[in-house]
Amino acid sequence: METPTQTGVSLLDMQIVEALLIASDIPLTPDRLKECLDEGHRIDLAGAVEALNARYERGKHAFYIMPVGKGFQIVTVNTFETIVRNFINRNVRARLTYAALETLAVIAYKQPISKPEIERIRGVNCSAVLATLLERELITVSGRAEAAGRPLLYVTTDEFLRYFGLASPADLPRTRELNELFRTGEHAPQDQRSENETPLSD
Amino acid sequence: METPTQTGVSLLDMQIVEALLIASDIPLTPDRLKECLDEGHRIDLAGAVEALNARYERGKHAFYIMPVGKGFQIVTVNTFETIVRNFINRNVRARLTYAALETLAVIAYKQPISKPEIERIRGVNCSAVLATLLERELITVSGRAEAAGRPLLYVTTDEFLRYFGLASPADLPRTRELNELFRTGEHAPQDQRSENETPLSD
Amino acid sequence: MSYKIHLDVFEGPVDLLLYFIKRDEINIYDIPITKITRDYLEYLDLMTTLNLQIAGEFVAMAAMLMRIKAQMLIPRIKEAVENEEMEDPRSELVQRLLEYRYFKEIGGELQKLEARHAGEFPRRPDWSYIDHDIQPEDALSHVSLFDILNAFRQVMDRLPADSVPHEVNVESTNITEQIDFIYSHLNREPRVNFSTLVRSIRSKVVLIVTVIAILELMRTQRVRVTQNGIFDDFTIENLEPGA
Repeated sequence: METPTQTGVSLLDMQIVEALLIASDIPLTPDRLKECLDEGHRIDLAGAVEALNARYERGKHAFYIMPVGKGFQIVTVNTFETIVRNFINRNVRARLTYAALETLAVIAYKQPISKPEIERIRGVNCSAVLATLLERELITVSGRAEAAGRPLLYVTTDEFLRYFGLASPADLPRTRELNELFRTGEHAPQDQRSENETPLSD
Repeated sequence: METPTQTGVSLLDMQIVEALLIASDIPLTPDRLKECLDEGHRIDLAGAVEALNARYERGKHAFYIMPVGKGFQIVTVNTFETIVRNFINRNVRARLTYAALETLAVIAYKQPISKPEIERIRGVNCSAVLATLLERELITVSGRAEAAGRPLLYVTTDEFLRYFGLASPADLPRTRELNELFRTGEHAPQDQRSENETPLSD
Repeated sequence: MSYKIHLDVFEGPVDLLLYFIKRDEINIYDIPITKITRDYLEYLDLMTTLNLQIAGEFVAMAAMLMRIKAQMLIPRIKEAVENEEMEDPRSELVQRLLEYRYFKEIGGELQKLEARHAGEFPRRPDWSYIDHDIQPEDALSHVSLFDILNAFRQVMDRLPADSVPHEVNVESTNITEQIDFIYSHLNREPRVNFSTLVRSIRSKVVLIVTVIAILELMRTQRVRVTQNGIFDDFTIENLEPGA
């Protein structure tokens, strides 16, 4: 942004649009932009995007602003698609999903446990999640339940312990510990005073 | 990137680093970078970041690359705090209370540390504060202490480093050497407030 | 009068002592224990006068101050301390004050850093332009022990008060059934811990009915329930073995 803009959009407005595009994972639409601005402040979003893109291109940046539906988002230029894809596969795709975490939590606390039992507790089908956890070696099969149909029983692995930095499954935090921690916290996270006034119980 | 780089990092390498930073929501570390590169291709990550930051600053961009732990992450400049907050609906996220900051200081320097130990130092109950810090992902549970009752141990997170703009735990504000302070049984020096004011590393 | 302003701003007893030390420019390594104890107790009095609740830790500190003061008054100890033959009774307190002050200062530094950086928001990419099936909102970037416990807690909280329809028959129960269930344990051994008893129970309703069943057995004096501490598990003891 070395030179003044030629599209009539001010540098400040361009910066605002750029900051919002950087910090958000949803497309920036004219409506969403308007909601963030002070009363009376208007920004020509399409104009700002055009000016920013001209600069990104001139500066040979590795990203640009792409139109998505009625809005815009920052994406990498496709020259770097392979390396970005590689990065995402290694660092993003490998992440546990919340469903996986929840299943893992149920297994960790109730092990050994069968699939029907996990599904009863979670209330949803867990086949795909169990496959992922098995593949990542966070859980393994320990045997079969005595129950009808003799379903497989799952337990957590050493890899699970390593992943969470535990010496043994007995080191898992107890629900009681969390409840204790949140007994006061839940109601007062925003409150300045109540946060530290609880007397020591011991 | 109008002019050639002066740090000896090629334009291509700068572009690769920039692309990965734009595509990532976790810090880009030398290891994560290396994994994505072709055999034999090496990039001086810190050098590339320095060159990129110089350009962002000169170009008055609304973001810069912040060192976080062993890696780097793109963040927006704080000029646009209010507007970005509005956009990403985090306007309720208040600043930390003094009790929370003090507790974080204790955890940052003594980690891994248990709740009883934190409470011994602060002299007050810390349940609510710990709950807030956990909820904001500034601290996390790392395991259990060997001590009686095997209490949970707390450590600071990467989010802690990012939130305070610290490149590493070693960059924590250091008012004086911990070991010196807590060495017992020796004659302590006269009150040395003036020695405390070692400037922050940034 | 200055007390009133500071009444509710102290983080705890150590913080309060540090306030006196700063206010009176006291050398932290040579604390006039008599004076500081007096100031401290006056402050507690003031809190009481104003009907403010005095937390337990303030009382504990008062006890510590009075103990140190008593020790300092014994001439023999005083002499030994001066001749460096004995540790100063104040040293533990000094250590606590120094340690706390250290972290208080760092807390202040962190506050400055927060002011500088809390307004900087990290890049949040949407990867759908690269790959449609990546849903960033589902993916967890870093998972800690705390997250796993929290996930477990949420699953358990979600456990239906009444189970899903087709399981109602299996799950639903009544007090008589749960009394039988309790006896199925008590017939094997004269005592059973509550935690052991309910280990296999996965439904809130069944749990509640079980507790009611225990109360019923207590009321009719068929069992005795004992507990060691307030938050301890309790033990259910059969008063009619062989019944």
